[in-house]
Amino acid sequence: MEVSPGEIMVAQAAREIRDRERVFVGMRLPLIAFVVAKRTHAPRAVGLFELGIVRDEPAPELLYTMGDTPNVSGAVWCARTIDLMGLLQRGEVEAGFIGGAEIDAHGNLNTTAVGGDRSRPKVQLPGSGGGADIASLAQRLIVIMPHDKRRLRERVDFITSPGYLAGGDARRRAGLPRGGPSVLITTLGVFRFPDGEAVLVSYHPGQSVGSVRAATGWELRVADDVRETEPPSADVLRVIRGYDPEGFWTRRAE
Amino acid sequence: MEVSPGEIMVAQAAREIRDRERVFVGMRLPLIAFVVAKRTHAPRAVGLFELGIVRDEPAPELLYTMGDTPNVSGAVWCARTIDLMGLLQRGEVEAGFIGGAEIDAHGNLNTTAVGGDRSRPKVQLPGSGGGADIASLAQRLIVIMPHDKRRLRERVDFITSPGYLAGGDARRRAGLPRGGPSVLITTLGVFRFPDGEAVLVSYHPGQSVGSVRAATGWELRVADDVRETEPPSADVLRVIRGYDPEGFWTRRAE
Amino acid sequence: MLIGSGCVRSVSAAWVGNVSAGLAHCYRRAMEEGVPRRITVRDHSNFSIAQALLAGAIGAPYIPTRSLLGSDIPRANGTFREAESPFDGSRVLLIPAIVPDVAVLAVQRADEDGNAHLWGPWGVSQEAALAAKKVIVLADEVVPREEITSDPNRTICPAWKVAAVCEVPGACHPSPLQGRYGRDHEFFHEYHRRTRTAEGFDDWVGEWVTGTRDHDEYLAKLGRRWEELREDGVPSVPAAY
Amino acid sequence: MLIGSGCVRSVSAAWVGNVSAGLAHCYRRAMEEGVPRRITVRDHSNFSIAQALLAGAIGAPYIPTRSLLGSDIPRANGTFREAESPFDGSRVLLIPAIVPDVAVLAVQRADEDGNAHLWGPWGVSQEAALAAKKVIVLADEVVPREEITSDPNRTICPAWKVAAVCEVPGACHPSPLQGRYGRDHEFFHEYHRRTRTAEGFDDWVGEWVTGTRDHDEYLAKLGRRWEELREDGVPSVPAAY
Repeated sequence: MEVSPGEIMVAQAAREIRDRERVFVGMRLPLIAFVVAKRTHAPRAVGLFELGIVRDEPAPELLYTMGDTPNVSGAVWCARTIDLMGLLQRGEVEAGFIGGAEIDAHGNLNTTAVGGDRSRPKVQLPGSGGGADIASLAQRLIVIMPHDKRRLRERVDFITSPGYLAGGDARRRAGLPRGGPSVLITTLGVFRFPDGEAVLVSYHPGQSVGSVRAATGWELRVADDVRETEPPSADVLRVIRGYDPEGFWTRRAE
Repeated sequence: MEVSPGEIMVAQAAREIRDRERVFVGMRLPLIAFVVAKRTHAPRAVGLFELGIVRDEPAPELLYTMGDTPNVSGAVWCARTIDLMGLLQRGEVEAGFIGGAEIDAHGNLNTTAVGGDRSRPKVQLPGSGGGADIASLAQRLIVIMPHDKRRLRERVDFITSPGYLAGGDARRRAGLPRGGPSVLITTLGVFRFPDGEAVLVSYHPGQSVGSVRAATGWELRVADDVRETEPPSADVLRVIRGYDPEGFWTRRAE
Repeated sequence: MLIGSGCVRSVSAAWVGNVSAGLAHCYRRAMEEGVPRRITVRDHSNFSIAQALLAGAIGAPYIPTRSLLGSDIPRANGTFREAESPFDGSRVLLIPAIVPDVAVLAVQRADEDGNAHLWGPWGVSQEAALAAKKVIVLADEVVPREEITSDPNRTICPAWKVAAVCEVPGACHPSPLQGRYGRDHEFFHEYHRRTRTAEGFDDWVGEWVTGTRDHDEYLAKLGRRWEELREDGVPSVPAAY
Repeated sequence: MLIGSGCVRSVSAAWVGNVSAGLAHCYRRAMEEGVPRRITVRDHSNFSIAQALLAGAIGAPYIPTRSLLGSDIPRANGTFREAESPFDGSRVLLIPAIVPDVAVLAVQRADEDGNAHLWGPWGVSQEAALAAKKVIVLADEVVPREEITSDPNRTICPAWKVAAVCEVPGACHPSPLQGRYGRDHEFFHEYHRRTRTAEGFDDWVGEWVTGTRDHDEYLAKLGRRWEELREDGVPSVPAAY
């Protein structure tokens, strides 16, 4: 079976989690990345779910939502949202995952609305959820999203989740205590934010700098040592496919 | 057995609780007053204990502290202090009991320190506990304390629990949202605060306006219809003596 | 569904969507086209709404936070204020209290007085209940008082706030209730497919809401599907009081 | 006892005393006479200390309250600020966060990782644990992980904050621990009588603190009195997860 973009993204996302870290885990790919990390290099990582669940072992079966009953069984703590968001605000959460409909080169994300004005948008999106809080307060933000020109934009229509804002020290000046995107993982490649602006550090197998540039809405910056994204190892693929055997999240058409 | 001042105070305090009210209950005499009220005219009153206990039935046995295990058994809610104080701040608690070492004619109470300055007092008292919060935020405050000239003073050394402050609309001007003492029950008599200042409305059996005046540190105001405090009924005495059979709280020398 | 039926004028929320399925069609139609009616929205994040309810629950006028500084949410929400902390001059965002008229809580068990036990993730349930002027409890099971008082730490709010206790088994369907029943993923997906158009939504409501007399009939209509969702759960190790 | 032994420089508290017995003699001596050393005190109320710890727990710089306006506590405390609510101009008192270096929690049961279950009134235990930089758990019983995960709603704070789990049966004596042992009222009264003088306090410490090798010896010294305090408790009706 060929490796899917979803699987490459999950493998890369898993690499971003370090052992013993506390991680705000989202659903879909981030959850699977957390499972991969736990079962490979980060066995003592701890997962936080914003509705109030803390787990040091991932749920044994695939979840559709974080409130699914298997995600509660075996949890070490069932808390309130405010408890976990409070620990996040205290700086006790090293990493958080979020996705978005749109992102700009400074890592600002929009999950609120596209086009029109806020009271009458062209496309109404679901909103922040915990995304804006994780983006504001986690020590490190890991962003995962599908890659196309309408999503990686020069300017997003609405900053739901603050990245580096206008760049430079704008994030600090706005009053945010820490954090900002450390990586953007898309269906085509991987970006880092060395000075608060996205730089392509790798393109996935089958892609190139050119194909990434063609699908990116801002003027692409490319790292000197850009290279192909490391594909998932056989071990990692086994974990991914064991957890999501039907490819509901990792092999779906985005 | 003669009726003790403690028993008269408890009976009067019980009369201050109305049916279905939420009442912040202290230990000692207020607890027994709550028991009496529940078993006589206020069967649906609810008791709140500041360490985080809500009961709609009093504990079946005498308590020494509100954390005693029998006060938890049978509780309807074991909460956190902040939950109950929060409901108090919202205005959901009709009445609260407190005592104090000193009180002035405007119902301001001192339970912090007497004499000297705050950093080196003559007598260091235990402090507010929840008293200052109950005094600040309950709809109605019921004060119970021993009566003597050193306790009912022209001016208290430290306002721990705000009463009507300097009188008039001072309480409202300070920013307190409601409340203030509605009654002061002492070992000698009962005061009300018709215009934010204590007025003697009754003296206990065996006392007189003169004996109360002699033991009061401020210039006594007396109600036109001052009379003898209604003694506890036989029913009420039975409840008191059934709950505190050895008179640990109701017959101790103060 | 309330939005799709035209029962909503204004929404204060961190997230509105069909988890696991996609965007919420009724919400989109209302916001994008004013169908069936225009609604206004006050954007929140999970933390800001939790803080607004916490402030409401403890009677605080507002709670200061560092979250959302630099986000467009504060501007879109319109009720927050930026300020400087008087302690150190740092920038804070003040989230004003929300005091709902009613909070609706679905719980595993409650007694007749409204003392309710909820387990599983509490989310913002407790803050919402404490902040609200009154609470409606949907209990999967109404139990004797002694079952509640056997474990008072599990009580979620005081009974005096509870205006009604309704025994409604399966009240959360298609969402789950821990230890009682799992999530009906396919029901969410089917709802998503069928409500793409306003006509489809009306059709769906006609079948599942107005087309069933009460919740019993709704569950009977689910039939075996409902039976298959039921879970027995694993009993907790008791705490001795 | 810490004050009487000269181990305390400063106290932030709402109440210091010997509940049911009377004033705290060591505290009085320290404040009134500087014996064995002078201490400073930051006065609080139960609500203000709960709010300070809640602010610490959620990482808020402060929480505004209406309590204590007009009281002398704010002046004596020295860390609060009066301010106007920017929403309606009303007066509020801002209580700054407290972030303790360590919180010590006594609980009924914990696993080896520090996941701790506490039941009975929580007081400010949870806020203190979440606000603190680290937590020391005194567990009446160390239990297998499965006992904790069987009931995750009872967990009081995340294990990553717990620096040490100590299995110390009877850790709360003479205070009670719900479902395990009752309160030793007479022990409090005896302590009160014997610590009226500094010499009496030293004598008491020599007998009960430095005079016992460890907590086992302390309990053995209590002997039958300890046995008589033990309670079995009534098991809660389980919650199925």
